[in-house]
Amino acid sequence: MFSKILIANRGEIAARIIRACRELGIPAAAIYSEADRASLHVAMADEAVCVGPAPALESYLDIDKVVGAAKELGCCAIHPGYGFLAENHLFARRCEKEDITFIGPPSDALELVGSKLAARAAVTAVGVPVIPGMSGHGKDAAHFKKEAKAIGYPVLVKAAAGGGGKGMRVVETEKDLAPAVEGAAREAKGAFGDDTIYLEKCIVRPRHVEFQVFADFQGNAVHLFERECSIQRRHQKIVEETPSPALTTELRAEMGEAALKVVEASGYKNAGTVEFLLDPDGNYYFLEVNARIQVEHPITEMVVGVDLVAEQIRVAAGEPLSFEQGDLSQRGHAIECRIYAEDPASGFLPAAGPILLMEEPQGPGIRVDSGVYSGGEVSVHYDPIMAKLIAWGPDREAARRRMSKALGEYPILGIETTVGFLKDVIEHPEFIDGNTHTGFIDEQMADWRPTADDELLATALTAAALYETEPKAVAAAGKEVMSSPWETVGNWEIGSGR
Amino acid sequence: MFSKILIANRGEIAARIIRACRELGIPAAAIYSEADRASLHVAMADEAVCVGPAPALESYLDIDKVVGAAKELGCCAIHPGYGFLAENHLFARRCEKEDITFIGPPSDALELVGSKLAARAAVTAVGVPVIPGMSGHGKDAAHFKKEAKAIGYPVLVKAAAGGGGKGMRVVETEKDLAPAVEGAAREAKGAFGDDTIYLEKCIVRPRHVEFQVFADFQGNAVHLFERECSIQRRHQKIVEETPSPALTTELRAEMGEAALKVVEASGYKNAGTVEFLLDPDGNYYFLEVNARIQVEHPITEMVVGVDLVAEQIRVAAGEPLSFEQGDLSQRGHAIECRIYAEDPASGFLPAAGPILLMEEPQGPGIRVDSGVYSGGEVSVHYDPIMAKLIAWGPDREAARRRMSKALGEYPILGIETTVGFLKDVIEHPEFIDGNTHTGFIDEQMADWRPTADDELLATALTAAALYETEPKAVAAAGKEVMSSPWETVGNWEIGSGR
Amino acid sequence: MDFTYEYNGAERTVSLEKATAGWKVTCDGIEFEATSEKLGPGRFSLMAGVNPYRVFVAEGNGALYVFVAGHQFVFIERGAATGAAGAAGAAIVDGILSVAAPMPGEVVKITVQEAQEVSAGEVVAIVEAMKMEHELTTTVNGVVKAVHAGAGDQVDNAQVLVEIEAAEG
Amino acid sequence: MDFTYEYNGAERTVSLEKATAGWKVTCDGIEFEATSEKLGPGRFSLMAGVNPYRVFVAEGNGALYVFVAGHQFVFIERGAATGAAGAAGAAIVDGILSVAAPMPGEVVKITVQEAQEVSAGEVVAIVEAMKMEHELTTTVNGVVKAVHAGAGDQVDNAQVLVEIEAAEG
Repeated sequence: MFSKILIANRGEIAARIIRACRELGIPAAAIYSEADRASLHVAMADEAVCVGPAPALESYLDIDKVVGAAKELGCCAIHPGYGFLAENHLFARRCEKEDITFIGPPSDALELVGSKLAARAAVTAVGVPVIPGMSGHGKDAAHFKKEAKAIGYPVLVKAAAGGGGKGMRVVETEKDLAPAVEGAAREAKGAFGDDTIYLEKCIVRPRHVEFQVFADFQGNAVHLFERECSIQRRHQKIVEETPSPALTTELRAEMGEAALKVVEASGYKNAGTVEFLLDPDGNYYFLEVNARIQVEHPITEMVVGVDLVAEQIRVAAGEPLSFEQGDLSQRGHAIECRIYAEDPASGFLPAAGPILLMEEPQGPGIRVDSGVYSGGEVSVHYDPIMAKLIAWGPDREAARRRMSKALGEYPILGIETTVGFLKDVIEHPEFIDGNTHTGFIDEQMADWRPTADDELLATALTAAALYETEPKAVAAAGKEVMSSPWETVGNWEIGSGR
Repeated sequence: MFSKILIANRGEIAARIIRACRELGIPAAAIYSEADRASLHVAMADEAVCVGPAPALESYLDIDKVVGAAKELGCCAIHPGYGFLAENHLFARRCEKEDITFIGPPSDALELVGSKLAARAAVTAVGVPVIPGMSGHGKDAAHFKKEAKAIGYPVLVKAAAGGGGKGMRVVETEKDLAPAVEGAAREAKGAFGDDTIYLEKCIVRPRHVEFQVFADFQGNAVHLFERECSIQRRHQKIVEETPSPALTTELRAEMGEAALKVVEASGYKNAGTVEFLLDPDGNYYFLEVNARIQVEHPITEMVVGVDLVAEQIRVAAGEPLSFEQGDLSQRGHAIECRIYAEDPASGFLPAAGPILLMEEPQGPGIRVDSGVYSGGEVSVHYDPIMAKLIAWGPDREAARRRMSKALGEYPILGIETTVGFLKDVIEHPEFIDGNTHTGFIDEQMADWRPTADDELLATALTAAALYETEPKAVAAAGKEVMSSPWETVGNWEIGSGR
Repeated sequence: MDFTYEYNGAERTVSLEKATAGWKVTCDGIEFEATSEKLGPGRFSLMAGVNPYRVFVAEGNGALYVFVAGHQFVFIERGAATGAAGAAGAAIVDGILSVAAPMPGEVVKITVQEAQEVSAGEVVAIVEAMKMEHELTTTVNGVVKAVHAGAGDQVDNAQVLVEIEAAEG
Repeated sequence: MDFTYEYNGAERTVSLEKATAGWKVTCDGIEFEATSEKLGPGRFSLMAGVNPYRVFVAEGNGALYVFVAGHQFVFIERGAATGAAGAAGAAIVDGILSVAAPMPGEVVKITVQEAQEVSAGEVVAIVEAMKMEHELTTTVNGVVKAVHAGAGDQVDNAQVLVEIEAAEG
C-alpha cells in the first residue's frame, strides 16, 4: 500500500479523498494555491505545500509544480480527484515516468477515452450504440457547417476533452453554429487546455443515465449500476439519483453489459463512468467515458454500499477488486444535490464571496460532502461548487422527502446559492413522478423565483429586528459588548499568521 | 395517518422523531420544561408548549401535563421516545383511554414486558432460556439474602422497571447486598417511579447481544438482526455495533427465532428489543424486553437499510409492516458511540455546563444524532447524553476506522465529554479484535487518562497563544474589536425575548 | 420599536413592543406574540405563538440575511449601499444603458465597438468567472456610446463595461 | 511574546516571535515555524512546517480549551480561578479532609454523622446529578468533624459536604 498520497485537487473532493486516506491509514498531502491557504482541504491534510498563485493554470493545472510537490513531500501516489488534471493523459504519463502511481486509469486508456472521437470509434467497434455525429474533427467553420447539415439540426457542439458541460452548446440553426463553435473552443481551451471541438446529433428529451464501472489490474471488471443525472443546467448536472426511475431490470442489465464492453474495449482500469443518453423510447446511446471519480459518486456508495474512493486507492496499489459483480446490489434510493455558489434567480450568475453563516443539515440518511465552512469564502478563481448534499432513503419517495427537508435546513448566508432552487426542483410534481429529462430545468424551472408567504416574511422580519435589538439588550444589562469581528463581513480575514 | 404527533421527550431522540414526522409530512409538536426553552428539539418542532419546571417529575414525567399538551395542540398520537414515559404502561393506558394513539406497544404488553419478573415467566413458558434468578420479589432484606445465597454469588441487583443500567448493581459478597438493594431501589424510584428490585445470577464475561424486533397489528412480526452492546460502563451501553463479531449465521438465526417467540408470547407490537446475554460458550439467556425505540437503533437502520422511527409511526397508525423477514439482510457494519457530558478521567462525573464551541464530524458513512448545539448548554436536570455518533463501513474494520477518525474531528469545548475515551476504546487492540464483553471497560480501561505527546502539546499551546494574539492584531490594524459575547462563558445566555 | 428594511424593492416595517413574555410583533397587518432564545452566534429559536422557528441571521454587505423554514431573505438596511441584492446588470439612466459586470471576473471579449449599432438581445460582452462564460446582452436597440473594458481585464461586480445610447421611440 | 499556562498542574510557556511568514514558535525545547489562518470563530488552520492542523479554541471558566488532532487540552490562564480543571473532590488541609461535591447536584444522603469514626474508602455521602447517583468516599481514616449538608440539598460544584479529621500516623 502507498506510504503517502498527494491529493492534486481542492474543495470538497480533496476533503473526500483525505478522509479515504485517513481511513486507510495513509498520510494525505495537500497542495494549494496562494488563494487557498485558508481552504478546508489544507487544514484537513497531514501535509500541505503551496504550488503557486490563484489562477489554476499556474497552480493546480501546472504539471511540473504538482509533480514537484509530490516529490518534495515524498508521495508515491497522486489522486487527481475530478477536474483539473484528473483526465489529462499527459499528466498520467508524466506520473508513470516519474514512478509515481497515478490513481486512475493507465495513461493510454485515459488518452483513448479522453478523446471523445477515439472513444466513439472504439465503442462502435464493440457494438455499443453511439449518437450520430461527425466522423472526424476540425477547426474550419465550413467543415463544421457541412457536418452539421449532414447530421441534421439541432446539433450539439462539444469539446473533445473534459466534461461537466464546459465547452458544450446546443445549436438550433446554422446561423448560430460559428459563434457556438468559437465560444465552445475558447471555453474548452480555458478549462482543459485543449480546444478540439466536434458535433453530435442532439437527442430530444433524453435522460442522462450513466453506469459506474470499476476494473482492476487482475482483469476483473464490474459495474455498480446506474446514476440518472437528467437534471442539468447548461449541461452541468445539478441533481443526480440512483436507481433511475426509467430503467427496467432488463434494460439495467443490458446497459450494464454495454458499459463493461466499453471498459474492455478501452483497456480501462480503476473507477470510471460510462455515460449514456436514454431516449423516451428506451434507446440508449453511448456518450462518453468519464475517466475519474465523479462528483456524483456518493449516491452509488450509499445505494450499493461500497467506498469508491478507498477502492480506487486499493486498486491503484495493485490489489484486486474487493467485490465481484454478484456481490453487488442496489438497496434503497439516493439523491444528490449540488450546492453551488450561484444565483438561480439571476441566470445562475456565480456568487463568489464570504459565507457569513452556514450550517449543514443532519440526520438519518443525510451526507454532506463539503469543501467550505461557515466564515470562509467562496473563491472567484475556481468552480462554484461548495458542497454536495446526499440523501438516502429506503425508497425514492423517502429519499426525496429527506432531501427536501435537508435542503430546508441548510442556511448559507451572505452569498446566493442554489439551495432554494434545488428544493423547488425536488418538490416539483414532474420530479416527484420521475418524469425527468435533460431539458427539465429549461422547461419547468426557467422562470424560477424564490417565493415566501407574508407570514413567513413577517417571521423573517421579526428575526432581523430581534437580531438588531441584541447588543442594546446586553448594553442595558450593563455588560460590555460589541459585535464580534467574525459576524461582520470585511474584517473576517484577520489571521494572526499572515 | 396521524394529523399531528406529540413528541413526549427531549434531546437527540426528540430531534430524531421530529425528522421522521417531517419526512412523513406529519406536523410534530414538542413539549419542553422551563429549563429547555432554548433546546434544539423545541426549535425544530412545528409547535411547542411548556409543560412545567425543570425537574422531570414535574414536566416530562407528569402524565397529566403531557396528555394535556397533546389535547391542547390537537395531537392524535404521542411518540414517547426512550426514557421518561416510554415504558410506563399507565401512561400508555391513559393514552388509550383518551383516544390518543401511543406510538409503542399496547399497554398490556408494555405492562407484561415492563415487569422483568412477569417477562421472565412468559419467556420461560415458550422455551427461551433465562438467567437463573429469584422467583419472586420483595423488599425484605432477609428474603434477598436467602435468594442470593440460593442463586450463588456474584449476583446482580436489578430494578424490575426501566433500563439503562439505572438501579443495577453487582454484588460479590453477602455483606454488600443490603446497601446495594437499598441504593438500587432508591435510584429506580427516582428514575422510574417504581422501587421494585430483584436478583439474578451474574454471568461472567458475557456479551450483551440484543435483537431488534418489529410487530404490526396484522399479525406480522420480524426481527432486524442483532446489536452487540457489550461496551458498557455501570451497565450503561456506551458503544454498540452490528453485526456482532460473536454470532455465527446459525446462532444469529436461532437467537432471532427466540426473539420472535418472546414477541409472540408477550403480545408485543411495534418496535422493541429483546436483550440476551451471550456467554463465552455460546449459550444465550433472555435478559429483558426494551419496549421502546432504543438509543442504539441507528446502527440497525444503517446496516439493514430501514427507517425504524418512520416504521413505528406507520405501524401505530395501523399500517402493516413495510418489510417481511425475507426482505431483510445485513449489509456492512455499523458502530455507535454515545457522546456523554461526563468526565472519563474522573470516574465519569457528569459535566453539565455550557458548550463553548462544538463541531460535529462529517463524511461518508457518518451520522450524528444530536440534541445539542455549539453555544448551548448541557442541563444538570437530565441525562448526560448529548449526541450519538454512528459510523457505517463496508466491513467492521472500515466502520471502526471511520469511527476513530470521526471521533478525532469532534471538538466539544468547555465541558468534559467521553469523546477522547471512546476514541481509545475504538482503538484498543481487544476491541479491534472483537474481543468484547460487558466487563471490557472495567478490565481494559479502568485507569484511562488522556494522553498527548510533547509535539502535540506544543501545537496546542501555540494555538492558545495565537488565539490570544488575535484581538491585539486587529486593534493594531486600527479596527474596533471586542471579543464576542458568544465566545465567552457566563454571558452567553442573552436572549432578547426573555 | 420599529425596524424598516427594503425587501424585493419595497419597504417593510416590523414593530416590536415588549410584552409580558417576549414581544408583541406587528408587521403588515399580521400580529403575533414572539419569544426568542439565542442558540449561538446568529442562531435563534424564535417562537411565534406556539410555532417555533429555527432562524439564522447574519449581517454583511449592508444587508441582513435571514434564513427561516427553508427560505432565505435579504433585507437591505436603510441607507445602506446596495451591494447585496441590487445587483447591477443593466440600468437605463437618461437614455443611456450601462451594461455592467454582474459579478467579479475577467473580460473574455467585448463584442462591439464604439459607434456600432446594436439590437436588443445582442451580445455586447463576454465575462468569465468561476470557470464559466457569461454573455452580457443589450436590452435596447441603440448605438454603442463607450467601451470601458477590454479582453483580459479583471472587473468588479457592477463595473460598467459598455454604455449604449438607446434609440428614440 | 511569551504565553504561560497551567496544564496538568505544571506551568508551560510558549514563545512566539514574528517570522517572515508567520511565527517562530519555541516551546519546551521544540522549535518550529507556524502560520495560522482563521477558519471561523475559534477555528484555525495552523500550519507547523508543512503539517497543517485544524484547531479549535474557546475561552471560558478561566481556561483556554484547545482541540487538535483528536485531543482536547485545558490550559488554565495565569491568575485565573481554577473553576475549569482543578475539580474539588477531596483535599486535605491542616489534617482536615474536605469531601466536596464533584459537580452540581442534589444530596441524596449523608451516610455519616458528626464524631463518627470512618475508614478510608468508606462512603460518606451520595450525590445525584443527571439521573445518576455518585458515592463520595473518604480517602483517610479519621473522625467526622462536621457535616455541612443534608438529604435534598442542592449543592454546587466544589461545595464541601463533610469534613473529616484525619487520624494521626
